[in-house]
Amino acid sequence: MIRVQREDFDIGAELDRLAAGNHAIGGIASFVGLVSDLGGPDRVAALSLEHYPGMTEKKLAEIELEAHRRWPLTASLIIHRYGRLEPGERIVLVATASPHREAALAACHFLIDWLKTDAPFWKSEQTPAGERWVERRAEDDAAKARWQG
Amino acid sequence: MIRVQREDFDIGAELDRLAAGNHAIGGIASFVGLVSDLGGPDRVAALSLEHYPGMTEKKLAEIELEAHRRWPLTASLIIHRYGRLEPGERIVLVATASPHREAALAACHFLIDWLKTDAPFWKSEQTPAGERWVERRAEDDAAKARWQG
Amino acid sequence: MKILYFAWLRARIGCAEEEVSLPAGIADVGGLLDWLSSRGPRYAEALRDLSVVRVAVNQEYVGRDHPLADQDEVAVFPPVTGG
Amino acid sequence: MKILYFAWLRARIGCAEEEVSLPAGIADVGGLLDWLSSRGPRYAEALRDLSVVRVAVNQEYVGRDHPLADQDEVAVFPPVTGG
Repeated sequence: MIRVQREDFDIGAELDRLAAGNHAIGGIASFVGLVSDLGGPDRVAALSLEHYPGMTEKKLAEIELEAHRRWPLTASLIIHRYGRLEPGERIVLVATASPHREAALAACHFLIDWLKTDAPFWKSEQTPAGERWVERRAEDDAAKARWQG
Repeated sequence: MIRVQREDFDIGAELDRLAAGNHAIGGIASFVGLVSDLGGPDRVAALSLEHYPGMTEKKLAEIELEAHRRWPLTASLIIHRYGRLEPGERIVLVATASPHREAALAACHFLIDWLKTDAPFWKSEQTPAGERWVERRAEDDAAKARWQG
Repeated sequence: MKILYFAWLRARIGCAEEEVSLPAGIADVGGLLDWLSSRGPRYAEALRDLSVVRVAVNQEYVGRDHPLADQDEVAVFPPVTGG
Repeated sequence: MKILYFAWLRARIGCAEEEVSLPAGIADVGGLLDWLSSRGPRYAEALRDLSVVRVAVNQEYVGRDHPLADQDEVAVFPPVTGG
């Protein structure tokens, strides 16, 4: 399931819902991305998340479908927020449920790696020096490449 | 942090506590193991989890320490339950928080893989044919071996 | 043709969305980007380094040689940074 | 010496914990397992296949050649299946 929203989410409730009533599930893997502020001259007062409505949902659905094609998943969930977020706030939740631990863990890792390179979201940071657009990190492309070929 | 307990736990509250007040955290990875029942002739009515008090806590602390030695983790948590558990109930929670997504994901995967082979817990299943001790799976040893040498 | 701009491309061009008629002779994405650059200093500046410009047509990532039609929805943006 | 049994080893032997005096001549874990097997049919049956028997001494996994002292806490159990 895909959700793109301004509002926060409740991880415990989301994971409970993912497994509810399905006793074939042996494990749930999840990843939550948070707004971080490392302090110092790069202090981040807030993050602003912009996205491309329509294409975002389409890409997230494709990524989720690909995960289900690769691993035996019972259920999966991607929630991604947009708008203004402060340090410590949740940005994204990716969760996967499977009868098998390995499948849940690998698929969760895959989902967040692909989301980072394929979902049309952009972050700008509010810093003491003004607004700063976050740049794409080469590690993110490398992380995705690991799942290819 | 390590907890070995009979009681259930609240995933959302545990993850919130893990990150509370630390704005250097960029991501939290977690894995929850559930009692599964695949139905059919192997129907599992309940699971009974036995452990070796003292050695359990010692081994879990060693595993946690090893994860912190390998990855830059801000915080980590292992909760493992014992006693009688029914299908759908939570058995174990492993969670890792780090400034870096990759570190959190890899360390979480590592912790559950090592816990499976090193922590002195034993499961027996209550089935229509009586009590059945769960056998060690070769995949679990293979999963651990991946993190070695 | 609808053209959408996101992130710092939107900020530098000073426009989130515009309707343009595809000029005669512009057949693909590469041609469109060249034409956009010629529309004024803000466009020229925003599109100066095309190595950091991505394009989606009808919500699919495409390369510079992707053909264009007048009904297309074209989005121009920097590499994504979500997650 | 305190000996603890877990899981199906505990169930088959019918004992969770016992105090024994290490007999003269038993110097390591392998020797202790052989001696335990000789203590009666339940022990012999439980310890028949030693490939599925693990041993911890003072809460550390050890091999069959690990030396034993009379103050040791020895635990005998099948491969672990938690998580």
